[in-house]
Amino acid sequence: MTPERKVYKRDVIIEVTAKLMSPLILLFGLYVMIGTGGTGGGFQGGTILATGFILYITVFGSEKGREKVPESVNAFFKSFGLFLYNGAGWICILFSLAAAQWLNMPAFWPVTDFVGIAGARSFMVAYMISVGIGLTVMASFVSQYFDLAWKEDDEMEGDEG
Amino acid sequence: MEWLIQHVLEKYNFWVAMLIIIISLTAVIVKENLLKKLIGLSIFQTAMFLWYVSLGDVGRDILTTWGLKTGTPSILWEEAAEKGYIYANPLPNVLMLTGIVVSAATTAVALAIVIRIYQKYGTIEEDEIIEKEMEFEREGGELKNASS
Amino acid sequence: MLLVEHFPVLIVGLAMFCAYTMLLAGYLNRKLPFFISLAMNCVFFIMSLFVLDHVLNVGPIRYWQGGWRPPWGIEYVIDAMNAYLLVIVISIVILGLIYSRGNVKSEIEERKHPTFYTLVQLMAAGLYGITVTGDLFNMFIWLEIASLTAYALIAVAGGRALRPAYNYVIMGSVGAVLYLFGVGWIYSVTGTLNMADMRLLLPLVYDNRAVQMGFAMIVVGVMIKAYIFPLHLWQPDVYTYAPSTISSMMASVHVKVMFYMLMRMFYSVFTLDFIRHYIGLDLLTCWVAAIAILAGSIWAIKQRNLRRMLAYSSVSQMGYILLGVGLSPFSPWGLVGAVAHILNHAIGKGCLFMCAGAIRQQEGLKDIRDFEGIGKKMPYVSAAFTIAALSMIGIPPTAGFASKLFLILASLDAAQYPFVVILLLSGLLNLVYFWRVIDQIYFVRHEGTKNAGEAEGRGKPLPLSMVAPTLILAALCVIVGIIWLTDIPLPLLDRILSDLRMGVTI
Amino acid sequence: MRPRGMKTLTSFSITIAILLTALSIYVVEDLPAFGDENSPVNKHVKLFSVDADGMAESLNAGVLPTEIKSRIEKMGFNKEENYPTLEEGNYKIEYIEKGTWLGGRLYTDSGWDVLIHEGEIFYNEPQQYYFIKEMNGNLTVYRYNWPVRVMERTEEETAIINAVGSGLADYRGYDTMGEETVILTGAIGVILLLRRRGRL
Repeated sequence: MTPERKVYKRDVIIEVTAKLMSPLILLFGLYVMIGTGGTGGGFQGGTILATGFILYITVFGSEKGREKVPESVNAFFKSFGLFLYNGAGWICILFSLAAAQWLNMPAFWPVTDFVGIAGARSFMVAYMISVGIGLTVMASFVSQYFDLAWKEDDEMEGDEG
Repeated sequence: MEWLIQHVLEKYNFWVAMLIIIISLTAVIVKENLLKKLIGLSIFQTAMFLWYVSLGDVGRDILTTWGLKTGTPSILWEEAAEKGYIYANPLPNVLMLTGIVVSAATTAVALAIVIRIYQKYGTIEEDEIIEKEMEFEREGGELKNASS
Repeated sequence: MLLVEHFPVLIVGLAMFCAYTMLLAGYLNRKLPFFISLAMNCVFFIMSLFVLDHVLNVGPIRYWQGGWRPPWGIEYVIDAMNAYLLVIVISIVILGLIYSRGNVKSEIEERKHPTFYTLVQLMAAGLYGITVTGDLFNMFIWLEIASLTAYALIAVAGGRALRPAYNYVIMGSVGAVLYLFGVGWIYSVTGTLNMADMRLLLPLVYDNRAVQMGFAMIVVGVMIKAYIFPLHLWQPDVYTYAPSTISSMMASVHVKVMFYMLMRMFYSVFTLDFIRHYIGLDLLTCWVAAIAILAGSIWAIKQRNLRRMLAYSSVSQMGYILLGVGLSPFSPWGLVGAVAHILNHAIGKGCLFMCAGAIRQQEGLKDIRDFEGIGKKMPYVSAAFTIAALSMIGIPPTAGFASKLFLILASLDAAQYPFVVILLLSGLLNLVYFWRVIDQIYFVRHEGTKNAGEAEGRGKPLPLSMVAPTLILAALCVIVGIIWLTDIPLPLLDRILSDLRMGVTI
Repeated sequence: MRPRGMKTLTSFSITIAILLTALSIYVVEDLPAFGDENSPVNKHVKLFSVDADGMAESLNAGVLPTEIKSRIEKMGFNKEENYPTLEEGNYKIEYIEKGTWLGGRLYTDSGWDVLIHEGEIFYNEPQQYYFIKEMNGNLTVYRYNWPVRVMERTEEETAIINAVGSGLADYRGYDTMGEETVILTGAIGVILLLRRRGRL
């Protein structure tokens, strides 16, 4: 499975189907991730998003894959997901002036005024926490895929510890 | 005989989990190949998740005076009361979602280490690695390692 | 809610916040993550002092995560034991970070520094999480974070460190799963995951077999993590080949937090009378500890590599703490000894591993036999090494003496005289293997011309950022040793004894 | 370290296998049966039982008899341990018929539910806490566990129908944050060990 640079064969059928399929997989992953009513939650959505990217990277090789998923964007999504989740807890303390606990979501009073206590909780879970989990899981699994599955080419020259 | 029914047939989830644990522990101990040891370890973790989730399952299919009493996943739906279903306990499922993630991350890091070992020693058989280490030791001094 | 009650959750949450920012800052420039981590940990140190002060004066902090009452949500319980350990953990992490400034440059390539510091910060966050939490499953998750980062940080040294890291992954994961299995047993019988709630519900089912097996699984799982004698096989290789900052941080802090989990299980979940009446474990733990003390010291004498010797001496020092815990059902001095030795060993062993790393970096020497003339070449580091070694042996003014004194008092109070003999004997064994190194550093002079110091300053001199932590820790050894003998820590020890439900005061 | 021969390894693992089977035979008696919905995990845990000479009337009148109250306090569920208190105004008693459905639970026997104000910041209406059942002359007191409150209140408190999702993200949301950090450490650990090109 490790593609030497020279003998990399390209197959039109696989590439066209991959070009067609991965956006659809990403769309389905978004549906699963956002919102609490439907199937699955943040984690399952994030894994489906990751498979969308992994399909693209497997077919087009790690260089083209790196163009699509550059390293800095990948690391940004890893941290941004957890900023969202941690931030959700942090906001509850800030907005309630240290009256509510870490993840006590109704304390986020702008949302609670509109949709009430239970609505505030489901809003925060649906949009801040699920999305946060999904982004982190997507970015982490894609970056692990790059490192574990793709042997980097320059590694051929010297055996570096 | 009565002990057998009461403690083995009614609690077969525990026996299945225990069997898998014994098999996977022997794999972890006996197998010389590092990857096979790792596979044994992840089976060991999966057996743990199996036992936990089976704790939360409810509703054996016994015919009670209110109709068949069966368990249903813990997603609230209206007709559950009329049809006589009981919701399963969500807590073990929640805990094991986290446990699965933990075992996935541990396997990822362990695989990274196995790849590094393969790059370094050229093999992932435990005894060949030990021989290579002893060779380097006889050559004198620290294993020549580019980075340190 | 007082602001202080939010501090424990802020310490853990912000430690993770800081880890994510360090991951991103690594892209801006390579130096930034270290400074972010150092600054945030100093802030946490001040926060933890406030928490300790609040706990001692007002009372334990009970913090409901997400606003849910304990049996339904996760609860943070900070009593005197937590706050005391939190202060130690944060201060040693800060000193470890300062030490790592110079040490990591020589051991790990430049490109890996940002991720290295991010993982060190995540390990610190995991350790803070374990000390602070009051929920059994939450403790498992923080345990996994702390050990997952430890696996990766050990393997980063490459070369000889890869196979020990792999062994540690296997043993550590088996230990964590055994802990989870034990928690599953007691959960299946009581139905709650909250420690305080569990303590109230367990007495109803003390003679239940699932509870006994759950206790056994938890203790074995945590003993693997805290490398107590029979289950310590992964530890010596790991500490010898890991990067020296990681081995010093793990030896002084990582293992103390794992041992704190064992103490929390002994005192706060399965209270002492479960251990006394239903399992009769108290004498058994004492004898396991005694064997650990002796075996660790004897193995340490055999070693030639300095860090492997320190690793085996850590195994025997963990035996001291277990002996303190084992003696606590008989006399309160046992727990006092265990609590004191957690601090003393953290300081002493951290300093010793840092000196070993410094010697290896400047002189490139690992074998004890060729340590001649180091006293002249590296005066400060060898001075710190000697003070810390004296503290480990237990010479009066230093910290080690205080904890040995408490342990001997405990075994006398509990009329267990064999342990007094073992403690004194192990003091002698410590003397043997530490003095061998000190003697080699200062006094051994070969007759040949070699002692003209021709290898003067072979390596480049150490940066101050590496020597300062060793000196601070060595000074701390002496200061803390003196403080233990006065009655300054008495209110803290009384609170710890009452919070862990010993029911007795000194 | 000489590699141990295959024989010692297999014998070591066989001893562990025998030890584990013996241990599981010893333990299996006290385990809850598979799928039993009244086990401590799924519904309530039994606290104590007391002989009911005249308590049924006072329970129907909605007053907790002092003997049960003092017994609960003595067990530890009192103010110092940060539990909801059983003073006069703080609790309510409801009688539940046999066979009613409450929170996805079928009540196979009738009894009294003691509902207590939990004292949480945003939810202060009473919560099912204790369950008192009359069985052939004596009253047994149970304490409700996790699923009862979550199945009954998840719709009302968190507006999330999927109780696993609400348990994951809301009731035990802090666990999931730890879980995401575990994923992040896994990814960074792999980067640290394997990555050679790229900036990080």
